[in-house]
Amino acid sequence: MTLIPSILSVPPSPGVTARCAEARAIVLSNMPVNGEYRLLTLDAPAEVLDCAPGQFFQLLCPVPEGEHPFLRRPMSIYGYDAHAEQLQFLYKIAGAGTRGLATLRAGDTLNVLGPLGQGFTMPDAWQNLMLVARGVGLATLAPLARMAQQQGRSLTAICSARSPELAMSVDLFRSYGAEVIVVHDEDGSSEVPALEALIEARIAAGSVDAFYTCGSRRLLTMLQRLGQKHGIPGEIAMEQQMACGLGMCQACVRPFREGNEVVHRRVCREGPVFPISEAIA
Amino acid sequence: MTLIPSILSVPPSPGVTARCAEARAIVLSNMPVNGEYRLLTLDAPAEVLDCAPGQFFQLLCPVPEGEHPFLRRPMSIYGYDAHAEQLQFLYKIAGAGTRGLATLRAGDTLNVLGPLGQGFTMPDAWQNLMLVARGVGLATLAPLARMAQQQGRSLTAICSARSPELAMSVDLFRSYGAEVIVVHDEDGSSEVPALEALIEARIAAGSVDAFYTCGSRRLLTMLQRLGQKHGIPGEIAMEQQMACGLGMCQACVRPFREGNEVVHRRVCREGPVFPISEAIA
Amino acid sequence: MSTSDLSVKVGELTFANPIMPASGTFSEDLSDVFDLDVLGAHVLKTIMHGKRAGNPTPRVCDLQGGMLNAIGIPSKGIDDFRDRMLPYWSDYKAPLVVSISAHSMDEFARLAAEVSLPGVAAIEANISCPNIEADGNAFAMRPDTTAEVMRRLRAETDLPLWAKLTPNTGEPVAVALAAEAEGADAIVTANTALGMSIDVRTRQPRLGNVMGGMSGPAVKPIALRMTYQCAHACRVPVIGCGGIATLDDVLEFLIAGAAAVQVGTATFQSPTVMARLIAELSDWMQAQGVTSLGEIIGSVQIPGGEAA
Amino acid sequence: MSTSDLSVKVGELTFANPIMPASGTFSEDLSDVFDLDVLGAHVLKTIMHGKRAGNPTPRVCDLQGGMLNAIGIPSKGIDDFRDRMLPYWSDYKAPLVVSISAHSMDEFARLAAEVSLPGVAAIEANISCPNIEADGNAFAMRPDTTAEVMRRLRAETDLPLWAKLTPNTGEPVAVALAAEAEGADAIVTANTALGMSIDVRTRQPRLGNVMGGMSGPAVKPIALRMTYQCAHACRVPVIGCGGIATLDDVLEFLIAGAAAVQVGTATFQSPTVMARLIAELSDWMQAQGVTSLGEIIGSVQIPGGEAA
Ligand SMILES: Cc1cc2nc3c(=O)[nH]c(=O)nc-3n(C[C@H](O)[C@H](O)[C@H](O)COP(=O)(O)OP(=O)(O)OC[C@H]3O[C@@H](n4cnc5c(N)ncnc54)[C@H](O)[C@@H]3O)c2cc1C
Ligand SMILES: Cc1cc2nc3c(=O)[nH]c(=O)nc-3n(C[C@H](O)[C@H](O)[C@H](O)COP(=O)(O)OP(=O)(O)OC[C@H]3O[C@@H](n4cnc5c(N)ncnc54)[C@H](O)[C@@H]3O)c2cc1C
Ligand SMILES: Cc1cc2nc3c(=O)[nH]c(=O)nc-3n(C[C@H](O)[C@H](O)[C@H](O)COP(=O)(O)O)c2cc1C
Ligand SMILES: Cc1cc2nc3c(=O)[nH]c(=O)nc-3n(C[C@H](O)[C@H](O)[C@H](O)COP(=O)(O)O)c2cc1C
Ligand code: FES
Ligand code: FES
Repeated sequence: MTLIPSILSVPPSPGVTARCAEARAIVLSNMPVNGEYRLLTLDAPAEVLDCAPGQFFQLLCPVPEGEHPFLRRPMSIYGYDAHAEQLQFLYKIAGAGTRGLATLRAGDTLNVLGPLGQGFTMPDAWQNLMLVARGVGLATLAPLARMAQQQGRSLTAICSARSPELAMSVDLFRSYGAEVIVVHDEDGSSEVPALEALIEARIAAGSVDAFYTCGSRRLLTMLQRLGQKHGIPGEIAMEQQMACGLGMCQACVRPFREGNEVVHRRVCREGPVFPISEAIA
Repeated sequence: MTLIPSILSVPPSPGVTARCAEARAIVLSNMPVNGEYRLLTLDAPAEVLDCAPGQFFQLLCPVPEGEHPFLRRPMSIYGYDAHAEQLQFLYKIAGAGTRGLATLRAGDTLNVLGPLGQGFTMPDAWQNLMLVARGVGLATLAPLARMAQQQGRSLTAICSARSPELAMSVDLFRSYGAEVIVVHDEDGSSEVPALEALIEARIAAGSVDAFYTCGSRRLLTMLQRLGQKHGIPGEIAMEQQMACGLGMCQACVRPFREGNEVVHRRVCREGPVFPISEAIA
Repeated sequence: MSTSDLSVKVGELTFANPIMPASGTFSEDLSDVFDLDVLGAHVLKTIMHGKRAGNPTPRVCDLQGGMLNAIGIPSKGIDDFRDRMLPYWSDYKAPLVVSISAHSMDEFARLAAEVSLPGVAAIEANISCPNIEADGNAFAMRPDTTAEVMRRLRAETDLPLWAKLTPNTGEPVAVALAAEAEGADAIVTANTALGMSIDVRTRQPRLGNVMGGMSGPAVKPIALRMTYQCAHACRVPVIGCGGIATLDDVLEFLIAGAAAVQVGTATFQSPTVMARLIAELSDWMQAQGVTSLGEIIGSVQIPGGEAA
Repeated sequence: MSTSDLSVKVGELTFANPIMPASGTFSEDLSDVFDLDVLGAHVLKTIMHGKRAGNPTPRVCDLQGGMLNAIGIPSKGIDDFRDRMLPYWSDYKAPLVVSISAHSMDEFARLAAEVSLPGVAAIEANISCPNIEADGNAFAMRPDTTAEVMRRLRAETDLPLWAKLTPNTGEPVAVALAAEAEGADAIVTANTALGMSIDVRTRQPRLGNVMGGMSGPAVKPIALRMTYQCAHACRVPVIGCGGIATLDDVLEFLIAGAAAVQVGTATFQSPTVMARLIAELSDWMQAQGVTSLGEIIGSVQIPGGEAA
């Protein structure tokens, strides 16, 4: 990071409540979870807390010693609470930016930009929801569990991980009333054939109206196959390298199927959540 | 600063004790002195503490928020104690680098390079010394007072300042047995005519064998005039923009009189201390 | 309390203040963050005549003090511009600058005619995009191709016509003079510098397009040098662009001779930066007692007169 | 424990490791800090035939991620080189590379002959210094002047002859090919990029010479791009230079195709950096099981084969 702006109040667009804002948040805690992940809890102003599950923020990461993250880093909203003015991110240390995030201590400030993008939808027809994800993807899907509970839907969360202990957000999902199934690499239950059989059984039992997933190509291809076969719709949160996060720069495009055409859509603006049927793995 | 190197031990030149080294020092304290200045006290390894008064270090300043000092900043040695493994700098906040220095807190590390350059000399013929300086220049001359005491010389320190309270290092000079005369702008005693008359009177009293000074053009011109008139030699510590501080880049040259010629000398290598008679104001 | 006059003239156009976005780093989406009418002008992403997909991803990567991009010019074409974008931007008071580009002189000229519509205040000719042709080739690499393309554009439009230069040329002043001679009303210095970055773990270039354009604070000294060179060589105004992120950066370009400035990459770090710069510039003028930016523009003090 | 083989070949010369200093950022003074014989080679500050003072001060200023310099070429002339410097450097095992420059082709050719002495391993022709001629002009700005000067130099010396390129040209590949065609044994990419910086408080340029050469991490993507372009176009080896400060930087240039690298500005931030890079490279090779740098050099993976 090379410019740490001091945020002055800037004029909002006339007659429009700003959809997102650049704000200074205060770190409440930043703790390791599960060895590989960290949970960052921020005290954030109300103006950035009108969030929807599946939306994300662009974080201006602190500069770790000897490294120079320059662009902001996109992070899904893991938790938000407008009342308590709290905002949470669950992240995995990957490179310079996330190493910078890991240096944050309680009391530090962090410049955040958000909420950004289009979150998950939950049409009335989708009463029985199935969520399938792995790794950090489970962070992105976490707020969906609360949304499902609030809207009175039934949710099954299939959490995939290398080993049972590394499965993320299991307790969180349960606390929102979801049924949790952990699959993992050690017993092979996370492999596509096993997983597909598991889901087929659920579908046969008549309990899946829609899928939610995230990131992984393997899972996407499988869910597209199942979705097409059984006419089950669903949504996926996707990732792409970003610069602006707002829709201005066209950095973050991915190809999507639109009828017979392939079109580019911006992950930051039209996404990060897209219909599973239109995504291209 | 963009690269904070982790200093590995590197091979010394064969048969040579390194004249200077890049080392990691630990901040013991960093305190305001006198409103305008700050005193930085470091715990430094012995390898960088074989210093002489007038030598300097190149400090890799921390990055203050929103600024980007890149090159090291030269700072005269204010105090050094090989036994106690301590090193001190007295600095004035001028820009990005010194603002970075001001952020240092006890326990922080600071990458220092030194000692650099040629310090003051004190030939036997120079028994009665007169030091004339102003502002941060007095920091550069401070270690000279101890050297004078150790070598049994008599020292008169004329400390010039905007107002009497802002005169630097007065107590330090006194503690090393110097006679201190404070001149200042408020009563006009720091102006050249008044100062020159003061020094002329001392010369007339027979008590000046050599001058030491620092930086200021005005003082240099005056001391050159007095020196030439009365045959009094002396030394001046000079400043110039630097890059390497070691003599490699030729950034820091200044013109000097050498007989009838004007030659360029490197402030970092041949200096920062030069004969007053050869300096060009 | 009297507020300072931040207005600047760029040729025949007057802007309420000298801060405008750089092409490709701005869109209507920024209105989510602040009122875009505070800006001196609106400069749109370069459009090309037809529909284009742009370059493969990854299209951006970050650097020490900047970034690389190889977006290419994904374009929805002239129809989308006329039918959707122009009406949208016409609702704003800030003048609209439309950036255009093309592979061939013919197509470029045709596009200039097509975008010369009511509601368009000026055309910025992007003759400098390093991401369209291989190895960063562009019309603005050479004075002769610059002259030819500007002559063709000039013949097709009566709107103020700006020529956007590239730092990748070895002869920026000759290119600027060629553009001026063929009727450019302003020179924009500059587009991105051709660069590359490799991920040492995968050994792959960090951009899908292998090379890309460098922007951000790292290129500022190069863009400032070009701004100074062109402002001293040309009679038409020069608009500074490259690495501007702070009030000091804005002042540095104005002092070097820029009549206005464009802010690009800084908006990615801080989407509110342009609004903030306008407020800071106003405060600074008031604090310094500067009543008009004419006192600042081109006020660089060269020791011993002109530079060698 | 077997140590890795860090040696590299640059034309006929073999260096114990690929790390050498960049001209102008190195001198005997660095022996105060570490044993200079650990270096792959010694590259001296450019010398010119006669005595020269260099440019007015301030000669350097710092930037975000780099610095500007307008040192010029203060030179003690050829006699000082022969009588004082050459004997000093002859005591080291590391091969000596002598950088030379001149205003005219004649003077350049004469100097090449004069420095072709026992103890000199190679001549680096600095045909790219932006600080000698006004506005950064230099022979390496154009293929034709490059060809002519290299032909003249080639005629005067049998020593390996390196051509140091400039990032300020719009046609680096054509310049590299011109140098190669006229007998250059290696290409060095690159010298500094012409830049400028203004102190907004005094409104004066921050360099006495107004403009100067930019170096340091900020220019790395440009130098890396040139290294890649030249390594792919030329048969002779390319030596990377520009912003190298870390082990990853060294690897990035080697992967792009550099046979060796030069480290300049980083030495100002950390005078021990070259010794450290050698140690780190050796450790890295061992950890990765890389036995020879031939496995790394030019190993960049271009998606879908060659770049456009
Ligand atoms: C919409 C969205 C939501 C995300 N949510 C989360 C989350 O909740 N938790 C989490 O741990 N990670 C999440 N990611 C991935 C996260 O953005 C990257 O891990 C992070 O940017 C890596 O930065 P770095 O500097 O640590 O790593 P580096 O690898 O050094 O990053 C280099 C560059 O690549 C980009 N980059 C690296 N990985 C990705 C990626 N997977 N997607 C997009 N850009 C990437 C970085 O932003 C940076 O610009 C999300 C990504 C997107 C696009
Ligand atoms: C040999 C020597 C000894 C010094 N000793 C002291 C000391 O003991 N205490 C003290 O407060 N100051 C001292 N100075 C001056 C000190 O180096 C500068 O004040 C400091 O570098 C300013 O850096 P900055 O980033 O805060 O200011 P900026 O003005 O932002 O610096 C910009 C650039 O100019 C250079 N610069 C600025 N002022 C000077 C100067 N006077 N001399 C040389 N370069 C300068 C900086 O190093 C930097 O590269 C000394 C200078 C030299 C050459
Ligand atoms: C992501 C991105 C896209 C860009 N697209 C365009 C473009 O379409 N047309 C153009 O003329 N310049 C384009 N540019 C260049 C900018 O307008 C500007 O000239 C350059 O980035 C330097 O300014 P900066 O450092 O403030 O970003 C683009 C720059 C970036 C970073
Ligand atoms: C202070 C300074 C002086 C330089 N002098 C020379 C020189 O005399 N001859 C030359 O060919 N290059 C000279 N250079 C350029 C460097 O050799 C190198 O090409 C450039 O700085 C880029 O590398 P870096 O980023 O590692 O410094 C100089 C660079 C600096 C910073
Ligand atoms: S990141 Fe800029 S458009 Fe999506
Ligand atoms: S600062 Fe490099 S020679 Fe003095």
